[in-house]
Amino acid sequence: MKAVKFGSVILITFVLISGLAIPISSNPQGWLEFPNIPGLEEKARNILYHVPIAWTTVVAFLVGTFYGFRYLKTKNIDDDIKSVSAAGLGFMFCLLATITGAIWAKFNWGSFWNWDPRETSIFVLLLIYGAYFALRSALETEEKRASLSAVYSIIAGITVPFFIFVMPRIMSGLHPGAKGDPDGSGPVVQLKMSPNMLVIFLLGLVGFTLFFIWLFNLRVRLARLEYQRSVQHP
Amino acid sequence: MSASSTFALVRKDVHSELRTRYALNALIMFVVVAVATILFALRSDQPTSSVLAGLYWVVVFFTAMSGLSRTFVSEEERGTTMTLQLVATPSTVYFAKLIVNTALTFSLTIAVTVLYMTVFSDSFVIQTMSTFLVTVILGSLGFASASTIIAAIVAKANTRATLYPVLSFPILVVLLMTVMSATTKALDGEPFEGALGDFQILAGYILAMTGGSYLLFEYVWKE
Amino acid sequence: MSASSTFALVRKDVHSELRTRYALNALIMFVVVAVATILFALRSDQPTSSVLAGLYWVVVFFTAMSGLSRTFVSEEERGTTMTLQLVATPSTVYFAKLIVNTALTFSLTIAVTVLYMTVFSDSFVIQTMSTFLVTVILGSLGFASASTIIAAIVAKANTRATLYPVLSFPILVVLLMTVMSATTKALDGEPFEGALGDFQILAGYILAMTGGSYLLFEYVWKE
Amino acid sequence: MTSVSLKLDGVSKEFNRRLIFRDVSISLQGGDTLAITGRNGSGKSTLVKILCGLLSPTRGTLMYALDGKDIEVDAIKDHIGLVSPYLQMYDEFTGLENLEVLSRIRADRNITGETIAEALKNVGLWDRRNDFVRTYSSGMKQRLKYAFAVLHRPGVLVLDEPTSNLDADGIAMVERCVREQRSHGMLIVATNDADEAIWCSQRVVLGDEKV
Amino acid sequence: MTSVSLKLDGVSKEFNRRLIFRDVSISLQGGDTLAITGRNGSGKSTLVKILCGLLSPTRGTLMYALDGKDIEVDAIKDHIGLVSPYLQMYDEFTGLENLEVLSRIRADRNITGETIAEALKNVGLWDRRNDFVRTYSSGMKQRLKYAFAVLHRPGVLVLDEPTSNLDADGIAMVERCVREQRSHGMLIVATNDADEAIWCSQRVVLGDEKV
Ligand code: HEM
Ligand SMILES: Nc1ncnc2c1ncn2[C@@H]1O[C@H](COP(=O)(O)OP(=O)(O)OP(=O)(O)O)[C@@H](O)[C@H]1O
Ligand SMILES: Nc1ncnc2c1ncn2[C@@H]1O[C@H](COP(=O)(O)OP(=O)(O)OP(=O)(O)O)[C@@H](O)[C@H]1O
Ligand SMILES: [Mg+2]
Ligand SMILES: [Mg+2]
Repeated sequence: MKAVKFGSVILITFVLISGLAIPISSNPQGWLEFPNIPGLEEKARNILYHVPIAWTTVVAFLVGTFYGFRYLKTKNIDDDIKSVSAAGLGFMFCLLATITGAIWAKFNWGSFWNWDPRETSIFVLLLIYGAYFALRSALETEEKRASLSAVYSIIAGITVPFFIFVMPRIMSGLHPGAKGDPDGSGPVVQLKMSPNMLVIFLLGLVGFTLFFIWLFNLRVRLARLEYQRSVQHP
Repeated sequence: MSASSTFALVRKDVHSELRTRYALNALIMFVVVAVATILFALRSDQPTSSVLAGLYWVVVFFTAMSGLSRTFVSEEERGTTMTLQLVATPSTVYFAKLIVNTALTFSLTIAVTVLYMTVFSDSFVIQTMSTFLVTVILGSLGFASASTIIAAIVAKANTRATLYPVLSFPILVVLLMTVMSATTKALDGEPFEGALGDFQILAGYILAMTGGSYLLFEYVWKE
Repeated sequence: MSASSTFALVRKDVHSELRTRYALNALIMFVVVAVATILFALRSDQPTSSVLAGLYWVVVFFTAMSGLSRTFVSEEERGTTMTLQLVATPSTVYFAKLIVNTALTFSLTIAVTVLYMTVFSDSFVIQTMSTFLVTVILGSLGFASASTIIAAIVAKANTRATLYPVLSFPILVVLLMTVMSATTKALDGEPFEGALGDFQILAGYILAMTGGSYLLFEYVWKE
Repeated sequence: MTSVSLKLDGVSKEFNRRLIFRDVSISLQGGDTLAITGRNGSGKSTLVKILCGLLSPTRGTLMYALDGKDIEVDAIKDHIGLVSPYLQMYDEFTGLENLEVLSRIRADRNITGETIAEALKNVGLWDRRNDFVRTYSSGMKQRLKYAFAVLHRPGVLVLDEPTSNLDADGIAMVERCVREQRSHGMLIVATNDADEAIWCSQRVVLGDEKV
Repeated sequence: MTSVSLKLDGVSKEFNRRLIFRDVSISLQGGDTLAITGRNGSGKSTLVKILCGLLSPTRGTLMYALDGKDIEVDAIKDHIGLVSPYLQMYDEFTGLENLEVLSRIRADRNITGETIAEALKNVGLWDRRNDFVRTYSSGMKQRLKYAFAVLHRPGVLVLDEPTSNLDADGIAMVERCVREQRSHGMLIVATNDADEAIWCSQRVVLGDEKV
């Protein structure tokens, strides 16, 4: 876990600094310059933060659902602790992705919010998390709370593929890859980034994922301690 | 699950509803008030077909939210859940409630449609009837498939009335967008083929939801 | 009726709602969901002020109805009606529930207003603040006064079931139309005087409703 | 301490034109004790509700007097303690909170934290005072109803099916409550059980009509 | 007629980590009778729910066998008759309709109009069969639960607080049911009342843990 902790800190710091420091030029030379992506220009730097965070949100959601599923099989309360810890982190990353995305959108597309399919889906993901926690607080018995919220997260999970694969195809949107996009797909999807940018981007993905793993581990340990304390002093 | 006991349970629910009119009354009131309000709000405007289609499903959504959860909540409140657990298997209960909810939603859409056609007689004109019919049928099924299991969850929680739409909405967004898009096409007179994509999504959604709920229902239903 | 016991009953209801903050969670989520649904419906359009005003009150209406009716239904369902009858006079109960419902509706309108102002930042601009404020206050009172008695009747729905939608529809529609018209005026920047007529209707409505309910409440409340 | 007296005069009750009982007349003073007995469905609970002013009789009158002065039925409620299967506590509050909240609504200033604590200890729920009533067992709920009923030392204690759901220890507690009540006020018990009817000196038997 | 046997092995139950009972093991055959006793809140009703497959134990296993073959807990439900305060009939149906509807849902083909009529007569509700359960008195509701519980001549009859709300005549009816059940199947009674525990030859006492 130490390796994860330091790895994530180092990677994220590196991505933060290099993402901001490396100049963008229309004619990139060597490793220390980014290419100019038409339509994004300086704003392209956000790809390095926004996208890894959005990615981590999805990872957290999947991890939470996975442990929810495990809880239903094992009825082991520890799985519920893991599930709710992942959901809490997912909610946090989801907020971050929304904020970074919304700021980006303001400068790129002119307004904070446009109901682009991906914006819609992240909004729905926020709602799912909100509903998940509202449900948990409305259930008193521990076992019921664990199993019903697990069921809810799985049912919600069933809709996720629809958002990822289906929605962008039926709605017109602003994200690259949406219906009606002339290019078909954008810089990340087609890996049009220059190699140096790609490396930093991938490092960002790894960094944020490790960051999630570290936080997840911390929260689970904390939640276990709290659980044990409440067993001793109910 | 046996067909005859599922059917007996459906009959019981229908019979009980006709007696108490609990859900039915709430539905009628909500539909009428909602349509009247929307009519009043749009009074001076000539709404576009996509706005009309949107509002059509908004009315269906909120009305359904006030009625569909009764199926489980009323069992729970009156303490008959245990009685039912004793005489029926979980899958019997699930399918019976699914059928009841589908029927309820379907009659709801019919009521809303009739109201809309009389009230917005110039702007709510269904040009491609086949598209509209399929949309309404698949839409009712989709609504019911997602909200039946949510109703079962909500019945065990404390703040049922408000929690129900909160839990259902995020799950129903995909469905809502799809039926809205298909309804717009029906109003705009696009040919039936134009909505095939939407129907595929709806069919996939219904299958995934019903299958998932069927598998998970036991965990919700049993203590 | 004594002020201190009315107040104690209000506190009990508020406490019961807030204690675990689950009701609040659910209510907030509900408002968000309602606004989001409407946003979806209107996604592509630039709604006029009367549409916005209408939808504003539709959201308040649906949220209020799903929350307010609980006040009595939940007492009835859990069999605590008799307990309450034993410790409080009918008028104490009526005024306590009226206060709770007014407070709930009022906070609801605030929440919806804030959401609307952020979400429809270009089209939902309140130009005559005084009109808007008075509308929201009178509207909350009106909603609460109508829904308190309706809720009391609904709670006994077993016997009066069929009357319910018939009763509530005219009662609520008059109110909705009036607040919508006043809200439209506030959005359009009409001077305060322009809405005086609406306010008179609202005030009369509230007085008639509260007075009538107060007199009728005993019959509804006692067996 | 106030002394309550009660007069029921020619009371009949019908539900949907089905006669439940006819022409019941009762007159009770301060320390009187009354048992209401009769078969299942003979109208014991119905009569109890009428006596507490929770249901109006179809015919006949009910009058209460407080220290000799006639008072409204609504006003007598503050002097009644009732235990009945039809009376429920609030599920979403704890046992302690239920007692606090209900006395506050009753606006009874004599009730302090100590009175409540004592009542909870008497019925054996002190250890569980902070648990939600939702999680109580059937006997624990019945005990809580006793704590609530005697909290304000009512002039009239009305018990409908007094020992249902209770264990031996709980029945002993009920007997304590009954003794205590007889020492300072009126007691009315509606029961199927002859063992409980002997707590009372007077008796009304319902149910000459068919079930 | 089928013979049911039951094995409960080291069963414990916790609610929110509060231990209710620990390590209960029971083994019953065809004609066995078992009384579950214990103080209020000791877990009798909880154990009853577990035995009927309505609640899962926190630890331990429950196994049923039918004529020697192990079967799923879900499948045993058709062979169980239960009377419990936690089991309610449908308020908005009449007594007769309740029995009809519930047997139809259970898809039990052996139950005819006559079986139902006989059950209603046995519990003394035949005259009131067409009244809504909503208007039944507490004892009448309890009687209806008996009619439902023994309707299908279950292999296992489980009674939680068997005589609550019943008058002398009702108790005689319960004793008839108990005798009848002992003659052909298993009987489990959860009660606070020593008079009822003597119906059974075996006994489980709960409640060494604190209330
Ligand atoms: C809050 C909602 C979001 C906003 C406002 C937002 C905004 C943006 C913007 C402005 C871009 C640059 C697009 C361009 O290249 O022209 C972008 C790119 C991207 N966003 Fe988002 N985004 C949001 C949510 C998400 C989510 C939830 C995901 C994925 C799960 C995501 C994944 C991406 C990806 C992969 C790109 C790079 C696309 C490309 O250029 O190939 N975004 N986003
Ligand atoms: N859903 C629940 N959540 C938490 N605790 C519960 C729940 N249900 C029951 N309990 C607790 O479990 C214990 C046993 O309850 P149970 O109803 O089984 O008791 P019992 O022996 O039947 O008592 P009684 O004689 O009063 O009916 C009680 O302490 C009760 O508070
Ligand atoms: N709301 C009602 N509508 C119609 N009939 C009713 C209603 N409430 C009670 N009854 C009828 O009145 C009669 C008396 O009921 P009540 O509950 O008073 O009986 P009880 O003597 O308390 O019986 P038990 O011993 O079973 O509790 C019963 O026949 C019952 O069916
Ligand atoms: Mg009674
Ligand atoms: Mg019990």
